[in-house]
Amino acid sequence: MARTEQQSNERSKARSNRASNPSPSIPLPEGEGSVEPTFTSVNVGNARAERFSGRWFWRFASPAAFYPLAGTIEKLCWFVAIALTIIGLYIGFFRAPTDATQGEVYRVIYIHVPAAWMAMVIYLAMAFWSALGLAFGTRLSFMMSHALAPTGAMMAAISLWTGALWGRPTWGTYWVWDARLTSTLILFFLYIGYIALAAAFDDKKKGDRASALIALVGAVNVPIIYFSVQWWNTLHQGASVRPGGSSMASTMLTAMMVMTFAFWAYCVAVAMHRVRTQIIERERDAKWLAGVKQ
Amino acid sequence: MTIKQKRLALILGGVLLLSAATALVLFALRDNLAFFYTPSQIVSKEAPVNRTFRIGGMVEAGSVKRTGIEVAFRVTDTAQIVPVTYTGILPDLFKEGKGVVAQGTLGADGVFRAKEVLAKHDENYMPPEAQAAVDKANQARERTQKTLK
Amino acid sequence: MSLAVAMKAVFAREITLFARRKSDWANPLMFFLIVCSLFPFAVGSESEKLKLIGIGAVFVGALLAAMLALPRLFDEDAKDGSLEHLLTSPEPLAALILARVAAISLAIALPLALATPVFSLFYALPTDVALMLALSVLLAVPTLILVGAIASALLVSARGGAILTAVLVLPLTIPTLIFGAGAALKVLFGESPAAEIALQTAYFLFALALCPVAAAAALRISTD
Amino acid sequence: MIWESWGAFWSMGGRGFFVWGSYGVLAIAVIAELIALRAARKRATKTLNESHHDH
Repeated sequence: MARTEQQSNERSKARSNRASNPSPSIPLPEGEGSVEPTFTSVNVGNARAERFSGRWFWRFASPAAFYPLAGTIEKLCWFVAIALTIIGLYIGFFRAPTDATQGEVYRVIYIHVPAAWMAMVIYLAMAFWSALGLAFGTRLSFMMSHALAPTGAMMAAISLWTGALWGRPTWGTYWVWDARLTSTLILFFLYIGYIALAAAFDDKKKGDRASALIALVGAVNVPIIYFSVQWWNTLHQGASVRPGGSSMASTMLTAMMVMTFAFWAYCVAVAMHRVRTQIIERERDAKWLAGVKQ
Repeated sequence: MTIKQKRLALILGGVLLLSAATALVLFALRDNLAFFYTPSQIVSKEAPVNRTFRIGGMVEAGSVKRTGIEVAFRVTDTAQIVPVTYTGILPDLFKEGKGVVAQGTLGADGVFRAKEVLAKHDENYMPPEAQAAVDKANQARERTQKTLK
Repeated sequence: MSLAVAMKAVFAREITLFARRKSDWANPLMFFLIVCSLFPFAVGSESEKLKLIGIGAVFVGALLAAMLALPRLFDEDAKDGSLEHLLTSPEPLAALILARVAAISLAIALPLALATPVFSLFYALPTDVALMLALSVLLAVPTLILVGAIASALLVSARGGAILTAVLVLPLTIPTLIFGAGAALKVLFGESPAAEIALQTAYFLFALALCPVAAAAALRISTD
Repeated sequence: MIWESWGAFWSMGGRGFFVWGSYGVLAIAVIAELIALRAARKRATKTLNESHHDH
């Protein structure tokens, strides 16, 4: 924790940046991070967004302002993730009883279900940030979207893998072409497409908007794909957790929910770390970054 | 035509296409699009003959008979019963009184020959004691129903 | 009605190009033929087995063949500079893209659909199944080209466009694949394919409504 | 403690392979992601420092 001093340093720097630039509205030139005039704490990239620039939520649309905030969130989330993982695994393995029909194998759900949920939630979040980025041209929205994608892909892969290992002893097969499995697999493909597309452009800004568009196209298609494969094939059980009640014993449910929050915290922490790395990469010519890390 | 009118025409066209698509989906959903056939459907000859399909239902209690790796059991949807034969290893969750989905063909003798048997797992997770309590309650209810009849 | 005139002009230009350069539609057809003939080598020549995989093999072969036509959408125009005409036109870009997609669909989907019943003979498929499969291909290929318009518009100026297009497009064509092959299977088993045809048509109409707009946005992004 | 012994814990009622195979792969994936994060940050700060030297 030797970074705290540095952190407050960053924060005050960012603040002074904002103060010295009361109407920061210089649009970025084409091409990645090339010749930015002075240090631009460009709050928002286009004129439409500029109108809102006085509102509180645009304050953190600026990478310079968001950088220290992201650092704080990251640290907090690491702490929460580690603590909740320990608590969740303890309850899951040492407090929760054996399941009546599945025996001990059911303990895989403490990671399988959160991973499957995160895979879906992260895609939605990605689509949300992409839409925001396309609508207002905020660079930070695109960065958030990029930062989420690899973790989302990993969560989809983990839920497929753990599902296979759980399915073998319980259903009797590693893989069935079942609706949920298949649509998770397709979700994984969509993540891969997004990541590959974002990487295919030399021009970062173009890559931002192109991948944002494909994230939205995918988001429109996800429900259609889900229903088409549902109709095609289904074996997966109904949802165990529904609004208004759940069909799980309470200790098992507690463990699973604790693990879910741990996964949330982990994903947020990783995304914040990635956003900070991207800010360093993309804003490397901005002066405020000079004092950040040496 | 001004630009505005053109745009309006395009949007109208799009909305028209989308509503046509919705109508088609609604039409399709009236059809029976099930993953498996129930014993009632099979008994009333709605299930396809001479081709592989899936049968779904509950394994009737007390119906499982094993001879070596050959297994015979009956699948029920509480209204009708279809006998099933299967050769191979059954999944862990395969139990009497639990859900099952079997893939195979229906013979002329009315016996379903399964090539694959998958346990259809329900969404209930509970410890053995709780399960025992639920079973007990069910049995008690059945008994009262029988005496009331 | 300058919009209709412009759309007609775009459509006519594409059709003239296809008439002049026959390889543009003949090559996918050749590819389709070769893919269809490969499966029996891998599976064996028993007609019962072939019948079961035939529908899937022919259908996937047609979709892969149609993938070959996607560079035809914007890539070549970007190279010779004629993409500028499309972009600078006062007419709505989405409508012009729709006209172009229509021309390419006609030139690609129609030959593939006509060849489908013929290639179905490899797999000993009954005539009614083969005809159903042809109808499915006729619906599925334009759907793929509509979805492909978004991807290839995005990738006009990107590295490794061809493979990336496949990665982006193919997962999104899964619904049409499920419904199209499902319809042919239903016919094979003597059941009514109405529901599957309805759903496949619905997905096509859905793509028809949304893809041109998305492709227009994509083209503006990548040529910006 | 609901387990009779550590052996019982590791065998998971004979399903240890499936349970620990799941948790193990998750652990590997998380560690791999953390290493990747670290490497990316290092690369970014390195180019940052270089670019600031240039100016």
